[in-house]
Amino acid sequence: MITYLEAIREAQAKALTDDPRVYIYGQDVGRFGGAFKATKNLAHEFPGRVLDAPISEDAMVGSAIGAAIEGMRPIVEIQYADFSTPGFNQIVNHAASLYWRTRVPCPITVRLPSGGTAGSGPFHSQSMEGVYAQYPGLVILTPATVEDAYSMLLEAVAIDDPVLFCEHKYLYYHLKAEGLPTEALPVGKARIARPGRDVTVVTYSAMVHEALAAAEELSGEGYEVEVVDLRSIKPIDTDTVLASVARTGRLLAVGEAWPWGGVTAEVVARVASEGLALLDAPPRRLNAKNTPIPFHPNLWGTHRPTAPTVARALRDLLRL
Amino acid sequence: MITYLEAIREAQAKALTDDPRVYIYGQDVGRFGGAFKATKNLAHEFPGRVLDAPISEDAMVGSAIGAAIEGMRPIVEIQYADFSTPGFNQIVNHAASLYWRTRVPCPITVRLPSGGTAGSGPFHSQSMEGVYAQYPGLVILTPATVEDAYSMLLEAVAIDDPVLFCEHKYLYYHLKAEGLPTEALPVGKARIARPGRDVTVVTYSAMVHEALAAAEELSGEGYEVEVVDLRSIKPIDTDTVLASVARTGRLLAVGEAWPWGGVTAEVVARVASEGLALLDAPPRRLNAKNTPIPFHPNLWGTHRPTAPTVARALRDLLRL
Amino acid sequence: MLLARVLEEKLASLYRAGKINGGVFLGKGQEALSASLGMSLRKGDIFAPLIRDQAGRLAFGEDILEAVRTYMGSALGPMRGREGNVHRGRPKDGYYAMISHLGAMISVVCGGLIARRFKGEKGVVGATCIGDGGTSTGAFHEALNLAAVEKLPLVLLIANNQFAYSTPNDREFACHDLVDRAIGYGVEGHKVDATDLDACLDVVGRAVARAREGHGPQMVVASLLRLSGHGEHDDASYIPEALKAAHLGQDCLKTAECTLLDRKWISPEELAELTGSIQQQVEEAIATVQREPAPDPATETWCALATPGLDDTFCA
Amino acid sequence: MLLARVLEEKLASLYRAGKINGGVFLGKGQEALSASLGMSLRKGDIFAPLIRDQAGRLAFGEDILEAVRTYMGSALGPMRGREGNVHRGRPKDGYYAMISHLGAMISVVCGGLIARRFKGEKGVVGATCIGDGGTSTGAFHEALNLAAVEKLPLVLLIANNQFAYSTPNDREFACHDLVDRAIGYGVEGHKVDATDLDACLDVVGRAVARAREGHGPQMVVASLLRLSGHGEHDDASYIPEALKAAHLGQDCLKTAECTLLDRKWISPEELAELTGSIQQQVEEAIATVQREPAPDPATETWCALATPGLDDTFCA
Ligand SMILES: Cc1ncc(C[n+]2csc(CCOP(=O)(O)OP(=O)(O)O)c2C)c(N)n1
Ligand SMILES: Cc1ncc(C[n+]2csc(CCOP(=O)(O)OP(=O)(O)O)c2C)c(N)n1
Ligand SMILES: [Mg+2]
Ligand SMILES: [Mg+2]
Repeated sequence: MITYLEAIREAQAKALTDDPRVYIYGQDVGRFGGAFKATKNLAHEFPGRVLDAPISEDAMVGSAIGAAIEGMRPIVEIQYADFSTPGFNQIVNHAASLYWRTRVPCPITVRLPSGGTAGSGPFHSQSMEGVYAQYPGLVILTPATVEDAYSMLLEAVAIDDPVLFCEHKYLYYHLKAEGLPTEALPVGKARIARPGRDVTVVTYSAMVHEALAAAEELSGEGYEVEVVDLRSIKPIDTDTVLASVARTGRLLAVGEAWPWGGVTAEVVARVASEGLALLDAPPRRLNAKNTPIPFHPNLWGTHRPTAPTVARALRDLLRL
Repeated sequence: MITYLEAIREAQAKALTDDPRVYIYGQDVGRFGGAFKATKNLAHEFPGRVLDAPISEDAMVGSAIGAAIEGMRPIVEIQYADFSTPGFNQIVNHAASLYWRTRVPCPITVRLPSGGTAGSGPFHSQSMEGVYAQYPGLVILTPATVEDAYSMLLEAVAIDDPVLFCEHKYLYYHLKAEGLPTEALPVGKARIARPGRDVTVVTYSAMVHEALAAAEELSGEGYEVEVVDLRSIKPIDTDTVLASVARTGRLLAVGEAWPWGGVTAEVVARVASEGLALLDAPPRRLNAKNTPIPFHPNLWGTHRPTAPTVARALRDLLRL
Repeated sequence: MLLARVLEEKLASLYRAGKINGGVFLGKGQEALSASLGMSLRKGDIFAPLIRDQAGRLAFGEDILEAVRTYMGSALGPMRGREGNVHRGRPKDGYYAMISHLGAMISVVCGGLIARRFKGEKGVVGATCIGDGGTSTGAFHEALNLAAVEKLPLVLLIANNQFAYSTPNDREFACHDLVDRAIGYGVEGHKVDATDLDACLDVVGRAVARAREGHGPQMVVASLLRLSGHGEHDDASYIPEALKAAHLGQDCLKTAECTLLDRKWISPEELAELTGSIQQQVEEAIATVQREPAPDPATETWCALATPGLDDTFCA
Repeated sequence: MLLARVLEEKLASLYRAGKINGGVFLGKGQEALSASLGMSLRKGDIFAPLIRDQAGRLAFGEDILEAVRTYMGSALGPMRGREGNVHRGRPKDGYYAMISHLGAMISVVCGGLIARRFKGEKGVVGATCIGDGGTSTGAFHEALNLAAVEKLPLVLLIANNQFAYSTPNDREFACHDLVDRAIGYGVEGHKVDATDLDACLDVVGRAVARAREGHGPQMVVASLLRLSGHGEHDDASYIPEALKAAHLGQDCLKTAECTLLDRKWISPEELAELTGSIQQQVEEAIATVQREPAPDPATETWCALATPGLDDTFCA
């Protein structure tokens, strides 16, 4: 059995083995193996290629850009996605624009441990993928499975563009698989995580599992819920989403991020504008609440969507 | 005649006059009067209350938060919205969360000279309102008229929450009014900038004027286009948008920002989910292209929506 | 500082018993320094403590109930279960509540001091703390520079505990001594051996006094060692034994107790009694908080704005 | 540097004639410093020039056509009309293209040097420039600190032209001299009077040599005055006349010319001839570029990714 977190470690080990241009840079990633142990033993196995960074997110990302210009393929670990804000400028203004401005690709991978866990509070729980997705020039991956955590991280390193790899902290230990995958869907393709014919849930990352649990619950009530795992939120595989809505006629977009804008708005807007005729009922969204992410598990459990609230939203939608 | 830029200066002068808690902080805002002269003479008229800041956006915003905690009402001028990225963390994580965390309000106004002008290039042209709008705890104003530039800036200073005041650089000199307004719609209310019955354009800031020009063009072709000026993009006045779509049955959302997410996605998603039955045709969006903002006027003029491209999108939509 | 130690050890044991949500971060070994700052400040000053400042918080006037309530997520705590552990304060009382992003509080304290200056208040000091690791943030630099330009009465205490999480000083900065940074900002710099309470009281007290008297920002660089993990989940095995055994590894609390006993300012019996009564105080606080209600999602406002009328109702 | 001056004066006059889109930013008065850096670097080094480095760019090997094409937005220029004025470079040749955000290039050069180290390249230097104002950015601090920790062969040239746009030094920092910051980073610091070409060649050359020889990051703080507005839209009326008249207000180019003439290394006739031929070269470049095509929106790819297959087609 291998966890989502171990898959991330294994992908990095493989990238370091296969490609001498890869190195890892981040706070405590070296001998310590990272705050979450995503780089455990890598400094030892790959001497000189896994470097501890000072608490300088701007310079960490900036230096990765420079190294990429010179042909390297850095992986930057940000300790929590929330702490990418001091590095925001280098990501959105520099990495994202480099190729377009200069014709020199910027193959950096920025790993963003994302999403909430109980008791983590407002600054160790954020899902920033939708914020970054507004910027042109970035590829944004949001793996929901152990297999995708592995294969998409390898792809991220291989892609010639800056990739934000939004790995979900809640899945780190909760999610296990039999082993590492030998093949995978390519980045840019969504996955039907569960087929169904009555309603489509479009979601990604940890929320895929809440949606699957809700689907299971509703199957007991006679409804077949189709769950689409976007896998990457930039690009979004709009075709797969539309094809699913064509089958079911109903859409619920679910995201763990805040309700204004973001993935659920983009998905609903695309379906409304490209697939209005497919809809038998108004498309719906379910997001986190519009406040910072609360510390106490009671509040946190209400703040983000969960299987029961997804199920409730689905029942409402099926009744329409 | 008073320009949009002068209205911003006058609003600041009035805020400084009326409220001793107001001060202005920003690069070159003092004796020099600001890069765009939005604070012209204010340092002289209000000695000690208009302070030049070092090139330290993080500390500029951070210090405003501290002053707000102590009861002041700072106005921070960021030289260009694009340069708010180094201050991003203090805005989205600190100012936006302060009241929710501590019950102490954070009445700061951050002025963001936004949007493109010919020849300004990728880093002096950005429209970041949609990025900030994803965060809970912020109020985001996007005035499209001289009157709103004045009245909404005064309101911004009076609001007990952090306000991002996205003033459009293209409108600074282009837009003129007879005088300063004596009354105004409150923040949170959208405005019907032009009534019509065939199709609704929902937009804000500089794009209101492109939409109005397109509406004028289409009126020559027999179509009555209704233009809704959102005025604030957080909150969005969804009721006014829905009421307009109820009248026209058709929706085009237009924004100058990038196409993924942002205001147009949010508007379309809201109308699709709350007003699906009102729609006689698929809702459409028109945004800037999905690349950094180009320097050359030829490219820039194609990158952003303009009256002709708005008109074209409207014709397509009216034909459906 | 004894209270802080006892309180934190109790929190750590609650953590081990699985009774705390989220992490527990101790200031063990840093109490002399932190308490000296808290004690040097006055009511009316501004204080933005950081992770390892339990002692300073108490010395500045925090009720231990506030600490326990925040750690345990009581709805009656100052953060109402919205925030946890070290992310607490009462800004209206000059006691600011940190956000997690290192370096962010320094400019906020600067702004507080600018406000006080606007209001004509004299003799106010604003103090905040940062670790060796936090000095690498851009926020640290921008804020300290701003303080220097504005000649603010800021006291910035840098607790160099040799590690930022697992990262040793030599991966964090390359200057000989962090106090060498003072000259580059044009602020006064001080050094102190923070295993020694007397030294801390003296140096920190002097820095606070200098700031209060109008000599501008004061940077105090303290040498010490964290006598715990980064958080209680961390066994700190990366800290070399030799370092723990060396001068820096001394426990400031033990040293202070010995001094008191040596100087006969306190008798062993009195010390034992004091410790006992403090322990009881902490036990009582925890017992109280354990009976308090958790926050109730149903009665939460779920509104981030001070102006509810401006909340985007569609997002509700 | 003469070429840079002539070129920039021509660009300024084109700007005044309304023939340039966007702003024009001159390095007038900063040529001696900038050229010294460009001349001290070698092919294979990394150079990330900033706003006022026309002289350094040329000395590092930039063809004046590249400059003119970028300013005039020619489709044939290195930035293809996508970027303008000073935002140009050819990163593949070690000549990095700045983004506008001040301070951002320093860490990028650090990363370039880290890459060179990974590849085992020896004797490479990476250089970049910043103004007095740019030193207040968090990016400056984080990057210089990173360079010091990694002991990178970075040369950071700080052109203290006394103003950041209109903001004088005393609103930008409070240290006595910016070179006092070197010790706080653990890097070597140098000072130079940048009105004097000889001094610049000497000090900058020495700093580059020290970096190349493995002595780690070098910070050079140059004193000078900008002899133009911030951009050509700005009359710089905030610069006091007294300052312009003082030593710092000297024109490094005039001083250098006088020195050459004094030392009889060049005759007045030769200088006039040189100036004439340079003027002609610039005129020709401008005439060439004026005949070149503007970028065509219809043939633009409108794709920001190096992997077009990953572009979000819905956004196209
Ligand atoms: C900007 C930012 N990046 C990363 C972190 C994650 N983080 C929390 S504490 C810590 C180490 C802090 O070290 P130091 O400043 O020396 O303080 P100490 O823990 O030693 O007291 C890190 C990296 C953070 N809080 N903020
Ligand atoms: C982060 C950031 N904030 C603001 C600006 C706007 N800006 C451009 S140049 C400039 C002044 C720069 O002064 P200095 O660094 O001294 O360089 P100089 O112009 O004197 O050469 C400012 C504020 C910017 N480019 N980047
Ligand atoms: Mg430390
Ligand atoms: Mg300058």
